[in-house]
Amino acid sequence: MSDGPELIVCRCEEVVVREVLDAVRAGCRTLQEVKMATRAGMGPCQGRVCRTLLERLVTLEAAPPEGAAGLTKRLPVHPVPLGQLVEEE
Amino acid sequence: MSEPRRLTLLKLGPDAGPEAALAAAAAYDELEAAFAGSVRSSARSGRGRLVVVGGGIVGLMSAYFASVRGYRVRLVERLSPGGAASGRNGGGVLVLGHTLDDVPFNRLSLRLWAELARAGVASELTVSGHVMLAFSEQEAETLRGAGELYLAAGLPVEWLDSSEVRRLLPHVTAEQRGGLRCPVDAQAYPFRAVSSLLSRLRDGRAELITHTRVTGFRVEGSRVRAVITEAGDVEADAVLLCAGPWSAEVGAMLGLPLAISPRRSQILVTERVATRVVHPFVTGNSIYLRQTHAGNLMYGGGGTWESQSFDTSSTTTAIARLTTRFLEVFPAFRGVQLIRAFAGTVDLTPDARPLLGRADGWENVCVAAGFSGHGFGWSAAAGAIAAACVARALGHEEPAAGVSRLLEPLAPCRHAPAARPQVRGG
Amino acid sequence: MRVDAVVVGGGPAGLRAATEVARRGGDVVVLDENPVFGGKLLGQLHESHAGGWWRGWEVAARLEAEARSAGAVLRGDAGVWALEPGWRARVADLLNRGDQPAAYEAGAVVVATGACEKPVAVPGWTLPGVMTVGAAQVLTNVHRVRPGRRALVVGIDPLALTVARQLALAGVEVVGVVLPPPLGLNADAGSVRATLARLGSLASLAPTPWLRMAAAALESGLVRELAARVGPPGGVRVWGVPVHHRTALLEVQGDGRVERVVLAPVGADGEPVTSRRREVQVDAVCLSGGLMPLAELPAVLGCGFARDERLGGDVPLHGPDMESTVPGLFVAGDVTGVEGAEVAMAKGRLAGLAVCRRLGREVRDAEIEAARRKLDRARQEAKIEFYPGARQAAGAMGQRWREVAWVDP
Amino acid sequence: MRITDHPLLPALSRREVRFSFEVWELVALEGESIAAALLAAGERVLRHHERTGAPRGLYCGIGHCLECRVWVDDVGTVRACTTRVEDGMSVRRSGFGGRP
Repeated sequence: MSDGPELIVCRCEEVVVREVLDAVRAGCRTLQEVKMATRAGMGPCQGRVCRTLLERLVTLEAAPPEGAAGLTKRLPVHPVPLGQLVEEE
Repeated sequence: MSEPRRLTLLKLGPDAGPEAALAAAAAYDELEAAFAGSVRSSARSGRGRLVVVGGGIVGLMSAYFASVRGYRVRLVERLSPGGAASGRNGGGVLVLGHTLDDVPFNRLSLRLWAELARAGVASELTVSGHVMLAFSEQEAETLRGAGELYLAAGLPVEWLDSSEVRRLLPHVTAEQRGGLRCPVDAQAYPFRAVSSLLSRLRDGRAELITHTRVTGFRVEGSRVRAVITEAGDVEADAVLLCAGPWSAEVGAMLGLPLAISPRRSQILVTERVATRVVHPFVTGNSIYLRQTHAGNLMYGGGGTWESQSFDTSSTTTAIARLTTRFLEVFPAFRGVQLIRAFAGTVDLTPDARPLLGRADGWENVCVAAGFSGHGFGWSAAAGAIAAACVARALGHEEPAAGVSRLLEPLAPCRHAPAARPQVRGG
Repeated sequence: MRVDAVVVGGGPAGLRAATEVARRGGDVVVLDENPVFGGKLLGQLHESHAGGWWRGWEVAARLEAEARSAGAVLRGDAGVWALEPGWRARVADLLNRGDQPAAYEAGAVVVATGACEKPVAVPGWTLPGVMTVGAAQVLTNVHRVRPGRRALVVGIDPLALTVARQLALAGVEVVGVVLPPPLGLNADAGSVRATLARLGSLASLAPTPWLRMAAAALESGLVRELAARVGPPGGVRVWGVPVHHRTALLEVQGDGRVERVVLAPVGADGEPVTSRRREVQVDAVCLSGGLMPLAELPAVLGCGFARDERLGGDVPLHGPDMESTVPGLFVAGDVTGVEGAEVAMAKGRLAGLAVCRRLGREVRDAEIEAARRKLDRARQEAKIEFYPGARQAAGAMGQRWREVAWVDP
Repeated sequence: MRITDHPLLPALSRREVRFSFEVWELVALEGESIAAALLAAGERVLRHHERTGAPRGLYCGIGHCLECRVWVDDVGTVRACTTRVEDGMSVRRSGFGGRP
């Protein structure tokens, strides 16, 4: 059984297996490049759910270049209401 | 503490006057005559091998326009194409706010972005307009004055009073004192623009050598013969340096004194909200902001926290400061969630104008860098002009005298005396 | 606000660490995203190694009471969105109110953020009614709401079986526990052989001869191969729940919500026999892909990490006193390897003592030694190993710490 | 969907609280999450995907995946799985003009 092409990998942005594989076949070699091409990992969870799936999917298809980082983890580590971020007096 | 300068993008100096504005209008006519329609492929081909160093948006655009002009293009990128500030920026394709010297170039860029979109380069380009908001009577006065000059420079602008601004931006604060609107300014989605250019280039227009570092140049007299990379030598009839903030480092390999310094620029992005709650690009209160086609709100801007380095971490100070300013403009969004902070490195020059043209001392080396935080918007014009500079350097085309005159102030080595041609690593 | 120590995460490790600090006179605040404290303990219900039932919420209540009476401040609905070395914890009130400090300055930080579930991608997994086993556990045991009337559990591992049993106890009709779709991107969660390996660790808890046989099969690759092929074709019952270790879920279907699942037997080659697919009516599907450490704060800080699948994935590299590679940043609980609540408590206690020492309070070597021994003992006594070999992996951390086996966070 | 008789879980006595979801007035039990209260009322669809409109519900249950985010008036976006329902709370599937 193949990895169903229409299977959703990134739930937040509804990115499916086919879109990720197309991106890899078109030349994307890192998760960052796949993200740029497909929006996978750009939703509110910022890849917290799909990161491991994307890593597997991309490495099944192509070897990433040496030393390539996966999806970066950045601030804020989880979503925060803007009202909680205002400068203190 | 002194009041920060809050008219985020307004770069008109005190000496900007009607004459300069009229000159800007005339300059645009020259550029338009020379470059309008240049996204379309000419019949020429086999003009020679161009190696573009740097796969940011300017490098990609340059590769695109050079391939259209008939050059065989190879592009060398150290990491991922568009992976630095080219993919992490506000997406503005703006004219309003620029200096009168730059206005003609930015108008050209706006036009070429639209031509690219029609030619199939997908970028989510939206002619959404751009509003510069005033938060004091003094700022309103400054903007109204600027509006007169921009009109004279050929840019359509109109003044909106506070209630008109609220009709345009339903969630904006009542505290604003009106705004200057330019209806033709546009915005695009950097990820899509980069991805689309990449697929167009890979589609037979250019060879992309990514995740590969340039280590030096092989030269012969005053010509570069090959770009030396980790993956071997890439033979070149001409070389174009488009390495953004890394251009100084690459230029140094050829003894070029490119006066570029890196500076961090931070951006924040929220969860998606209903699309078009903010339609135009908005600047003011020391920030810029826009809503993407997907519905995310993004905001960023300058500030005192910026570092003179390649550090692209996000800082809590910037997150707090930018968010405070954002909520001052749009208090209604205080319950919306921030989902990500990111940062890119912009390539500052001493006069905040790009280094664009042939490099002193080298017959076949051109530079397109130093866009000082506006590289994304500039990139279409930069690519078209850089390709023309290459054609001129190789003796294939002679540009109109008017265009040459406009490019003189952008000479890449203008900020420092050109060293004797020398080479490192070759 | 200035405190001596900030603890991020109010589960067993965080509460235990805070209690140690507070008992020695330290000002300590525990910050948790949830309004209630106890973390994963709150939903836990399984037989304990001491006999009888492990009622996690009772343990949580005791830990919370101990922390409070020692003087620790517990703040819920508090999302720590950034840590700055030195230290400062930036905190958001997730209910967007403005009556609490937005930052705490501290001399040390304990990150005890626990673990989260690995995803299992299944066609239809975004339909309402598809949830992780962890979500099902919280709904059932904390909120007392059934995730559905008829549920399928997907993924055969200790947590999945434990939750399946909890669902059955709560009156949910569990139609079965099956394998996830054998897709490449679900890695070995869908493989019969890897499933048997995982189940081995449960054999001592589950009164099922077949499971004990499977555990024995682990000793030999050949026997494991055989066991994968010859297991009871109709599946087995574990705690009364039907476990079909040779049946895979192919798809979840429904119009706007879960209505049915499509299942198929898995052949000897590991591929589903689609000609024998069948539909089963359910209104909930609970997915289990195993747990992984939730270590975003250490990652953003640039901590060293070590990857070890026996611990659930990437864990912050830490020394014998639970200090990470960033001085003053301590880690405790499942974030340092998925080993369960009792081990987490022991890690928390050790981290708490180490924090006190870092803060300049007197902690005798013997106390640290005792805490380390207690951690060793907790590991030996732990009845469930979430991943085979977790004990050895945790033991190997000391070696790694010395070698500094960095991987990019 | 509520569990009222369980062989091992102790009985709870919880006060009723009233809240609204979209246009419906609902009753919850104090201390339970918004997601649990809605599920007890038979509602699994917490929001619709912003682009495709596909219905979404509770997924991870621990505040990690953000699938269950809903809009609470005067508060903003919250996670229905970890946010306790409160008396008088007005919960909606999304803010700023509803589904885009």
